[in-house]
Amino acid sequence: MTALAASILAMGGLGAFFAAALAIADKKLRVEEDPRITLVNDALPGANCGACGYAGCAAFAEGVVQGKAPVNGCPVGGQDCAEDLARIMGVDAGESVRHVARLMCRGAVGVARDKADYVGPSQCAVQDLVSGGSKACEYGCLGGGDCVEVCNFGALEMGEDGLPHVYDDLCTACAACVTACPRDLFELHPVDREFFVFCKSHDDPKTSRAACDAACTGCGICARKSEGAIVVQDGLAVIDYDKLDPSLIPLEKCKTNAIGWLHPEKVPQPVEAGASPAPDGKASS
Amino acid sequence: MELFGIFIAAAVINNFVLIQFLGICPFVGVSGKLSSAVSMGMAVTFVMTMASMVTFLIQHYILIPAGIGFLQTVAFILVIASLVQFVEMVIKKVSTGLYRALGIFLPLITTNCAIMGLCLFAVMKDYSFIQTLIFAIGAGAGFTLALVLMAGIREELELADVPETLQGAGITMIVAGILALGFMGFAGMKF
Amino acid sequence: MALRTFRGGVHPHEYKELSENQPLEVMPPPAELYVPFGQHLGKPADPLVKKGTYVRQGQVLAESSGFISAPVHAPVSGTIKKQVKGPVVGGTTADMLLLVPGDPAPPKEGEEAEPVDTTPILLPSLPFDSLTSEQIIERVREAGIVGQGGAAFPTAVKLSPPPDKPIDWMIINGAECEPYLTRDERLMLERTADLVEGIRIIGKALGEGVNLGIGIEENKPEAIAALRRAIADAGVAIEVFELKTKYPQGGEKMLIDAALGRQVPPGALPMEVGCVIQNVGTALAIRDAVLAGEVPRMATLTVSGLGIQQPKNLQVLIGTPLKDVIAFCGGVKDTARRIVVGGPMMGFATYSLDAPVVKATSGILVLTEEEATPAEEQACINCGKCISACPVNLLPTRLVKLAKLQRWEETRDLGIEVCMECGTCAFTCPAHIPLVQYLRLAKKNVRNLPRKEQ
Amino acid sequence: MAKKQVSIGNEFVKGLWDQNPVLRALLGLCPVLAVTTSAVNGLGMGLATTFVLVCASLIISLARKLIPAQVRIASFIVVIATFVTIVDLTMKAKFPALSKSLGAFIPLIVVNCLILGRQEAFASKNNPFRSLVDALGMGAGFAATLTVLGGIRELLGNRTVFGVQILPDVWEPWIVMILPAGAFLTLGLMLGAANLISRRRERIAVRMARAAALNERTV
Amino acid sequence: MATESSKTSVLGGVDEGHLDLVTSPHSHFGWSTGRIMWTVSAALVPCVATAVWFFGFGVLATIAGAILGAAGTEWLVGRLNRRAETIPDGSAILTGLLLGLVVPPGFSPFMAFIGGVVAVGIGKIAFGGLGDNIFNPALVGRAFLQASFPAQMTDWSHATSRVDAISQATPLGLYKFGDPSQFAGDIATQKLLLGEVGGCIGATSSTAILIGAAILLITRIAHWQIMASMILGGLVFGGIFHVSGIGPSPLFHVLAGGFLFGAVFMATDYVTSPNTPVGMWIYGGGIALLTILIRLFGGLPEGVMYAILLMNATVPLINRHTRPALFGAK
Repeated sequence: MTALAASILAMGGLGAFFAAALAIADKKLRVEEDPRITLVNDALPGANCGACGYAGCAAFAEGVVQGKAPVNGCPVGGQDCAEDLARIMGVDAGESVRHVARLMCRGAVGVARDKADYVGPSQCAVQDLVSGGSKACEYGCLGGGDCVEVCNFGALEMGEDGLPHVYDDLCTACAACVTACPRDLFELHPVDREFFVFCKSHDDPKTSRAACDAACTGCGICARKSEGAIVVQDGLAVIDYDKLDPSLIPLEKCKTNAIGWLHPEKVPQPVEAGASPAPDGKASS
Repeated sequence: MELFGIFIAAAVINNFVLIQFLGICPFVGVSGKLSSAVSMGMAVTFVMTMASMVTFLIQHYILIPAGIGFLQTVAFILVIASLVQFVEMVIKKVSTGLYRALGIFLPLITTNCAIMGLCLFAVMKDYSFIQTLIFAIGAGAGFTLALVLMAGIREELELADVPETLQGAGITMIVAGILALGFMGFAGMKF
Repeated sequence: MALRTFRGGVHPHEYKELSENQPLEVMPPPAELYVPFGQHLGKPADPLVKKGTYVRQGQVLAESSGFISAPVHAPVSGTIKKQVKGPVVGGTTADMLLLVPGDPAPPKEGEEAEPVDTTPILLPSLPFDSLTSEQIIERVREAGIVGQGGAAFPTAVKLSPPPDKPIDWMIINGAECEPYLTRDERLMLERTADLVEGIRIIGKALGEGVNLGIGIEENKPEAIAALRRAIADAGVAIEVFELKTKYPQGGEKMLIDAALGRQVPPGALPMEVGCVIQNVGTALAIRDAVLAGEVPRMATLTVSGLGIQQPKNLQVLIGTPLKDVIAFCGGVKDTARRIVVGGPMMGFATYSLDAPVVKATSGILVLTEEEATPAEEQACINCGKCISACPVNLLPTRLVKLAKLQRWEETRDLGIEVCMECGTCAFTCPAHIPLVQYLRLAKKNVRNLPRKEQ
Repeated sequence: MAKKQVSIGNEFVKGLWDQNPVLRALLGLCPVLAVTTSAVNGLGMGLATTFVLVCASLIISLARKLIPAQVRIASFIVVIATFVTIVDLTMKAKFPALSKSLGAFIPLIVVNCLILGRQEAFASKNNPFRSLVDALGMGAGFAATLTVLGGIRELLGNRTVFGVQILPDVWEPWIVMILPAGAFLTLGLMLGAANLISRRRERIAVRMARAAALNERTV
Repeated sequence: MATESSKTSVLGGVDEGHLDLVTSPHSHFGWSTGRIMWTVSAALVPCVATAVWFFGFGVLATIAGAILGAAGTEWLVGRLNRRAETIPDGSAILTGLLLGLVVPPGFSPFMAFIGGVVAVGIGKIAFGGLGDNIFNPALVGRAFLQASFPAQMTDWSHATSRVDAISQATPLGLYKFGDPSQFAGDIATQKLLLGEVGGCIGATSSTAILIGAAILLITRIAHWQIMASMILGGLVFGGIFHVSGIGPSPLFHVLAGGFLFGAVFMATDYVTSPNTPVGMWIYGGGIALLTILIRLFGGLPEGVMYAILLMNATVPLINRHTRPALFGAK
């Protein structure tokens, strides 16, 4: 019985002492901080294991709020925790139209010509430093795969044609590829947008034609009938999507196929069938 | 000389991390950056010293006289947890710089078995107060040494082409294994 | 006495014997000249002439567009056919004028034949004895003289140090440390007296009390002897520094270190330690502009390499396409595989032979497999050869590893900005890592980084 | 948190692989390394930890609405420490040999971040039944990993598994396997292997998603 | 067209549009990784030769086992990962050779094979392959063997020896556990120089090692600072203890056991040593100090391997703190 009494006394005493000390300390020593840190911290497992690479959960929470740590950085909390944090941080707050990355170049192997035999590391950013690499066109895709390398979602794959291909379903529009491309060939577009100018070349017609079969030569045929939706700026056709009616564009006149449909095989039939036959016929006559 | 022996034994020969497997979680977690490793090492050493003293007092002046040795685990962990939290609050209030350098590592220390292990070992080995103190400092130094070595190596390995599957904890374990092989050279060292 | 030199560096195979004994030769004008607007470091010059204009030799084609810029003159009389975008060395393409040498086009029928002056334009020559500093600097600016060392920095800027940076030494860079190149050596041998005059003019431009010197590597004993003689003949005080043959001895900072034992701090210009460095070719161009009133219209260059039929030292009109120069030297051998403009250590491989010779072109090298085999990149074994060779004490291997991971801030913290891309590191690398390429990538990205918060 | 109700079965299974406390979450590594010199030790430690985890989870999920947020960590620790003491005393009495070979690592269960982590992340937010299943799953994953690790080390280092000789006498035991270095190296390689498997799964998932995307395009 | 014809004549057989586009420099020193590795292997030939002379052809089986384990692992992993062939660069074979030379004569070839597998598998490939490893792979392999098979790794009795004395314990072992007086004076030094002593396969003859050292220094492969600092460190630290009455003469420290072999072939490994001049001195001195501390105060007679492994671990820190100042920086 004495042991029991002693235990109760000792533990109770210790507990009471520390509880009191901490309660007082909490009152006296409180420091204000970003409320989101507390929110994030509460959403974390609190194991303080350090597996995230931060010094415990509070430090990780601070990292998340400051944008230094990824929301899915807690291996203990797993997916649920990551989603909670994302909600707190409002990372995926926007409920807008889904965007995906699109490559604005069709200069595949055999379509675009080479100007020299480049020898060296294949990454685009590195290749670009040596007189622009092997490709004759100084605007086109170098095919080194920097974009594929930076894509964390497996949404990009280097095709056999030497151009990266986008898997729409896997693309999260994180824009990593947009930043990675030394030639700014990636653009983010709504996933259902199908009509693009697949070229960024500002070269004069002779130069661009010599460099690539799929170059926009800036001839302006597409622009003439488009009622202002397409304008040629500095030797390159540019689309104003607000005014665009693809049915007006005489695509068959584009000799290089630089402008056109992303998926020619599944061009929205109703549009062509319903709206275009008559004007199209007139335009081409 | 005896105290020096305790220090060397705790720091190197029976290194807490590499030989005794104490404090592995922070060892894996915080060894990614050298700057964090140094701070963490210092924080652990500091808390170890504090905790060893407090638990020594509790063991010898409360638990043993009261004949309730079986409450050791509960009492120690309670003391350590409260102590750490208290120290954290104090540091946070006193100096932001110090808190940045040390304080943020403190929550991680509560569940660091190196602290708890140290207190238990000190009791098991029946060290005197001074011996306990030296033991704690030595263990802290050993922990810091292992952590700093590992952090240096891991920062270097960031530049290396470590196989994807071994990145992070995997290669950390392997490095620790090789370090443990190296520390075996100190086995049986006597001065 | 031990020869003067700097720490680090390498000694590549020289190959100077290929062209060393070929006297300078003037190449006749080609059928077409392509004159770029940007032949210097800084903003390209602004074009002044239109398509179809007849221009006289020495006429300004494009005017200087700012403080760090230089005008471009017509290297020869002829007609401007058009402005084109054409290949250039070391980049992709640039704007340039297509100039067809020859007499003006005959007037169209019914038009009155206007008398056209076809004589070359010369600036008034300035008498040596009454030269003032301002006069010289103005003339150098007007003539569009740029440094011949490779970077093509406008010389007038270099001759106008801010008043708070007193200059006490002007050293001519006659090291010519790049393998193959022998044009400076030929210039020193063939125009020795002119060079001494040029040095004295630069001295005048920099004002009283400036010590004059010239640094030459020991592998050019004839040039050293000739200069010593010419200096004695002229009776002026010009010190000849004999330097150890080592690359990159001709780097400005290395030269100052070797000759004077002064080290230019990272990120600073030579004027920080009271020095100005000028190239041999630049000194001669200054002399010609001041005393003869001629603007630079020729580039002096070495055509060499095991892949060229006849190695030569040439004076070539600026704007001459590379292919005409190569044709003048008998064309290339079948073993040729790489054509480099500049020296082998810092020169650029060109992808097109239509690219023109510009003011600062120092050489055209036709290399064979034997001289420049592209080897496959292997893993870095941390041998440290790049570190001990780096003349500016960088850690190239570490910088490249960081660059591959795009950790630009760290490359900046390790001092990447002082890298001068001399190529010493890649030359010594047993793993054949294209270090320079990655260092360039890092430098480019570091420049784009936001300024460090202080 | 309650938006997605995971099935009870998954709540158990996740601890075995997807959220395996050792291989995926890297929790509680100290005992994992320290006591796995044999399969028996691994199993013993695993079971002891599971016991504490299960009991603590049950108590805490029952009391989760009573514990004020500020003192929750301290309360968790006290609850855990109580069960650890029970285990410690029980093992000392019933399995003295095992208890001796596990040494200080039995009382050190109290600072195993796996246990505290589950209380914070799960038991304090879920009902007792769910918490119980979760704890059982996590405990089972922990115990299984320890047993496998112990088994490997025992096999190579001592030719035996659970004390039964497997490898022939010709096999020179690798003493390093039962030394600290062997523990680190084996765990390192095990982590690598676990990563390899999950990477492969991820890669297959990406490949399947790509194939699906292609199909959709051609349809 | 005129330009067309001029092009063909100018370029001869070379195709415009297919010139090499490559970054500067367009000149190279000519050495390759493979050449370095094979030269180091060649520098080990005297050691192998003296080993065969003293211990018989049996040592070749042990060495072959180690090489097979090391190179086999390298080959197999490269194959599984579909990586480029790395055997020709000679590094894996060199690792195997080094490992084979630092086990006792008569050591089981199968165990040497295991050591080779561990050396390359855990010591090198786990870190990312050549150039990325933190620890000297051969020593990782040896440390693994030492910890796994302590009895066999300290069993010096298997050598079918030409000279009786050397099939006994090593000089260091004798010094620590046997009769220290046996190794005093000039005769001992002479024996150590020639290699008439017990010890690891490749480490008995100091002369053979010094020939290898000369090769490495003449070809400028090894950093002389590391060799110099380690040997100098051995003499200085050994001397300090010797003068204060602890341990044998400093010359004995340097010549006995694996000290020289470690200094010449193990510590100078590019990958695992510092690459700044100051760092090299710290590194070599550190190895010497740790070796002597372990020899004098530790439970083992020899400590070179542990010392090098431990100093390997400090290399990242050493490199970081001994970075040379930039040109012109104060």
